[in-house]
Amino acid sequence: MIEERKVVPYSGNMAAAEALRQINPDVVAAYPITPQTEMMHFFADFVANGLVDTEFITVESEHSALSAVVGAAAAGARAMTATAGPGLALMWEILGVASGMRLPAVIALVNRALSSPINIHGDHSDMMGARDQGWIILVSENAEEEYDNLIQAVKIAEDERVRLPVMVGMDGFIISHSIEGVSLLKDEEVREFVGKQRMFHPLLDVEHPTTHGAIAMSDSYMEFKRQQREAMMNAYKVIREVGEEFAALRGKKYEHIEAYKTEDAEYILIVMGSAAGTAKYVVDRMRERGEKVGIIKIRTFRPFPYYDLADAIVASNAKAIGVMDRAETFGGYSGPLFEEVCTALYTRNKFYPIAGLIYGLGGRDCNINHIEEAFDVVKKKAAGEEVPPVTYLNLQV
Amino acid sequence: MIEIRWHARGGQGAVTASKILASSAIREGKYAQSAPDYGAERAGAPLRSFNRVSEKPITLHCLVLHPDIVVVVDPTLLKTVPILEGTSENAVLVINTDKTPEEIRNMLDIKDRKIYTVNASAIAMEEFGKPFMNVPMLGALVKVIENLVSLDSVKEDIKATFGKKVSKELLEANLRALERAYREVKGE
Amino acid sequence: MAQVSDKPKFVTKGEIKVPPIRDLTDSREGIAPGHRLCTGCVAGIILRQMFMAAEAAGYTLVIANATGCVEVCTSIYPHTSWKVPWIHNAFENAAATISGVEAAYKALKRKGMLPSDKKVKFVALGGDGGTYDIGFQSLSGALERGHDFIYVCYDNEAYMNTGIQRSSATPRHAATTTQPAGKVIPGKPQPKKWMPEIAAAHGIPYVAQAAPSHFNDFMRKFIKALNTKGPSYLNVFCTCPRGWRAKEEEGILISRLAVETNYWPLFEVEDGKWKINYKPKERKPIEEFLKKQGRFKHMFKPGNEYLIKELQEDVDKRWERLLKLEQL
Amino acid sequence: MKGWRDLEIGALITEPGNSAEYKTGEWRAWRPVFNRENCIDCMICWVFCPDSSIIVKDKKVVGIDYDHCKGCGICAHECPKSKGDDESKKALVMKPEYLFREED
Repeated sequence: MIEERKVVPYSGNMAAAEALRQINPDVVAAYPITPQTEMMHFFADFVANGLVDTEFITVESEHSALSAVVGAAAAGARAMTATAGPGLALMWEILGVASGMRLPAVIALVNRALSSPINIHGDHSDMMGARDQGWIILVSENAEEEYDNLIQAVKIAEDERVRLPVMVGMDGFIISHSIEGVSLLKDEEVREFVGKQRMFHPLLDVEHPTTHGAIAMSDSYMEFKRQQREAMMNAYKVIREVGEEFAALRGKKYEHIEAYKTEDAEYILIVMGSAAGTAKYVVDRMRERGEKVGIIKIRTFRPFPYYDLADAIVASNAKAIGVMDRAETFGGYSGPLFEEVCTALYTRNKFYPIAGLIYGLGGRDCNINHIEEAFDVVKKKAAGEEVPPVTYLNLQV
Repeated sequence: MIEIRWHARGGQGAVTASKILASSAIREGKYAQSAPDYGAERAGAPLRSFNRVSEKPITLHCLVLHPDIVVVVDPTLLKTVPILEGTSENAVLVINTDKTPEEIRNMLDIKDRKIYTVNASAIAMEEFGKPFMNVPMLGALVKVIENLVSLDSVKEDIKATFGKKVSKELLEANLRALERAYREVKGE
Repeated sequence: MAQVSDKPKFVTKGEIKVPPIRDLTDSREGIAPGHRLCTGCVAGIILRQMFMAAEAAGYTLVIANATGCVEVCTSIYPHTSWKVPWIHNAFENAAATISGVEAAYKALKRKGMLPSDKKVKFVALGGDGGTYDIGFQSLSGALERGHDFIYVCYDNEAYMNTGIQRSSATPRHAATTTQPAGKVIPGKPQPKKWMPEIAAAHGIPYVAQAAPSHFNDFMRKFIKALNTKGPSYLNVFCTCPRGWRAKEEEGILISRLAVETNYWPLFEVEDGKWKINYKPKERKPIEEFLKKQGRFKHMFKPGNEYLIKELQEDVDKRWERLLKLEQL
Repeated sequence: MKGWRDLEIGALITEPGNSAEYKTGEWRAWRPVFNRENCIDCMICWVFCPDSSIIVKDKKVVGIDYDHCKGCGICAHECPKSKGDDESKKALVMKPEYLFREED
């Protein structure tokens, strides 16, 4: 039986900080960066008031934040950090270290654009830059999802079949700084759900000394990468299992994708993050006008849910598809999500007209009009009309 | 769904007022959002903040383009920012000014729409000696928009938000300012 | 529940007596042979002396190693030379990494998740590249935060792991692959950065400079650092026969000459108080140190006397400063 | 090397000090030859050996670990009993490795 939950007015940052408090990690190392800063203010407040047992390391850079998290996770601790945009970029080198060492660390990521020009607002270029660094990537639509995903992330990361770090993204400002109703779990529920961490040859087992972070020459490096690929494939299953387990607690199921009104949809947009919410609203509105539209929201970006996505598209009546990317792949065809969608379909021998749509860079608003414009492009594509390979939405021309 | 846009200057507490509004609505079991439109500006620069309040879940995550209500916290913004942008003739304007709604209508040549005014600056100065017009403006807003949130919910939220951070005196001054504006706001 | 606020409470111990080395020969070695350090690499000696001291003081070391010669040569999968917990993360973050390990230790100890009651000390280990240069920021951060650890820099005065490129620890006029002794520019134009004073400026409880040739002094300092609560920084002279173009058997001799010429003074800074541990009765001229090393060969060419003079001036200036610091 | 399924996850090494399996003695061009009769067990060679290759038992030097000794010569160079020219009085003498390899 699902109990009535307490709904609180929280920003994304507050929700994430609350998840961290309830998870009560052993070590949190973080460096302030807009728009993540206030998440760490809230958490620091928990530390200062004895509401967590966490060792909070106020490091001098994001690079050191993740470096300390790597040290702590290898030591056997449950370790977390939080960052945004350029902070994640500064961590980049250590992202691969964490995943290569198979450490179950978790980053609460507030998605922010990368410089230059400097911009503090939300887009996915930070996360997409990190997409191939061996981290599991979960993307949240709203504050409650960020909260839920962070709690699940701990369990996913520490699963013996996975042992990979996880980053959980939410759009900077749009989610991180907006107040919404967030339904909270009870402290005991969260603690029971995440459980006590499992240690895999912890560095601090001084009775059994281990060497972490060895150098692997060309005779074994590739084998370790193959192991990581296997772990990612396992993660695909584990994320689903953890989602099901979480559903028993939450009454809301988290899957790799969320197909919204796609069953009979002729035009489908693929969206990730906060814009998915706006897109759902637009779908409802357009359906009132009798238009057969739907969206697919991507929640798991790594491992990418090729099967789920292709299944959902194949099961629909799609005539054409639009892929909305909140990041660029300069010199590529369209955005990173576009490439993944093409791969998902091509490898299933399914071919649909696909339109590339770039939106929301540097926090540029993506409202109802822009989603409708995106559907217009998809419709044109379906009708065989000429559309540019990539359409920038809400661009001043 | 009701959509609100706040106009203020950085440091005047409009973001906080907008948060309190969303917060109070959520406490009442409604669905609400509060989203500030942050720039790189600092205290003093014009800023906007948005609210959505609804009986049904809100999934929209974008700026409010067509506000049903516009709240102007700082009267000096009346002529400098496009406060009517995106509003329909049915929109409601709640303005901090010492003028009457008619005077504002004539001064800014506003057609249609419903105008309410309240001297929030005076209330703020009288109640706490500082130009924090956000809470009084919230009081006025609650009064003029029926069924948005109740004054009691807002009071509860102000206590929860400020209770730990400010002195008892300041908290009470805020509550007085809220109620005064609630009473003193005038419509045409 | 919550931990007591971690206001650093630094404690240092007074005089330390190092047991005679003969008594240390029974002790377990923390590092196994079979590592791939160059023939005659003095870093191997420094590590062994470090472990001798730890053993004498009853500590188990947990090490975070910056990328560099020692790291690469001791951990080539599937082999490790380490007999203690050891982690390598990256080049520039040994101090940040050990911060995380030390924080994890506190948290797990509190939760009762660490069964062993062994005395543990955290050590970050790096060469001069990982310390003076690329790892400078993370080192400064960790020192300032007051983690309970020892930072050991084995200073061989250039980036040896990548092929003898200059570092900020390279002395004036030394030839490196990125600042070779050319016709126009005779080696590195800038003097050596003085890392120990920078470390000391953090107000940490213990900073020392040591040399493996003077192993009693080094081990005493290492034990002092072990017994210090809070961060310590040790700057250790490390001959690199390959990079310095010196004879493999002369690594310790060169270390001794570095001390005897005042090129590498032995000193310590305990709670802000500077103390020179060894003052040569007759300071040897810098040439004696230089002539053993090919990296200084060009300085002995006719017409280049001024190069030696300038380096001697650097050494004298530093020594005079030390004498003044000692008076504070 | 093992197949990818059998390698330790994340390149972790769980056998402390197993580098001893790797024989760096192969690198040696010069061999330290130890003469027990001249040794005073001062342990200078032991404290300065970069490769843990001076074998000490019961506080006495008993020999050289030729499996790992790289032949740097620091031991002989630093040995207080190995100064001067008279080889017969020295405790450690460096000799070219080929002399011994040919005998093998």
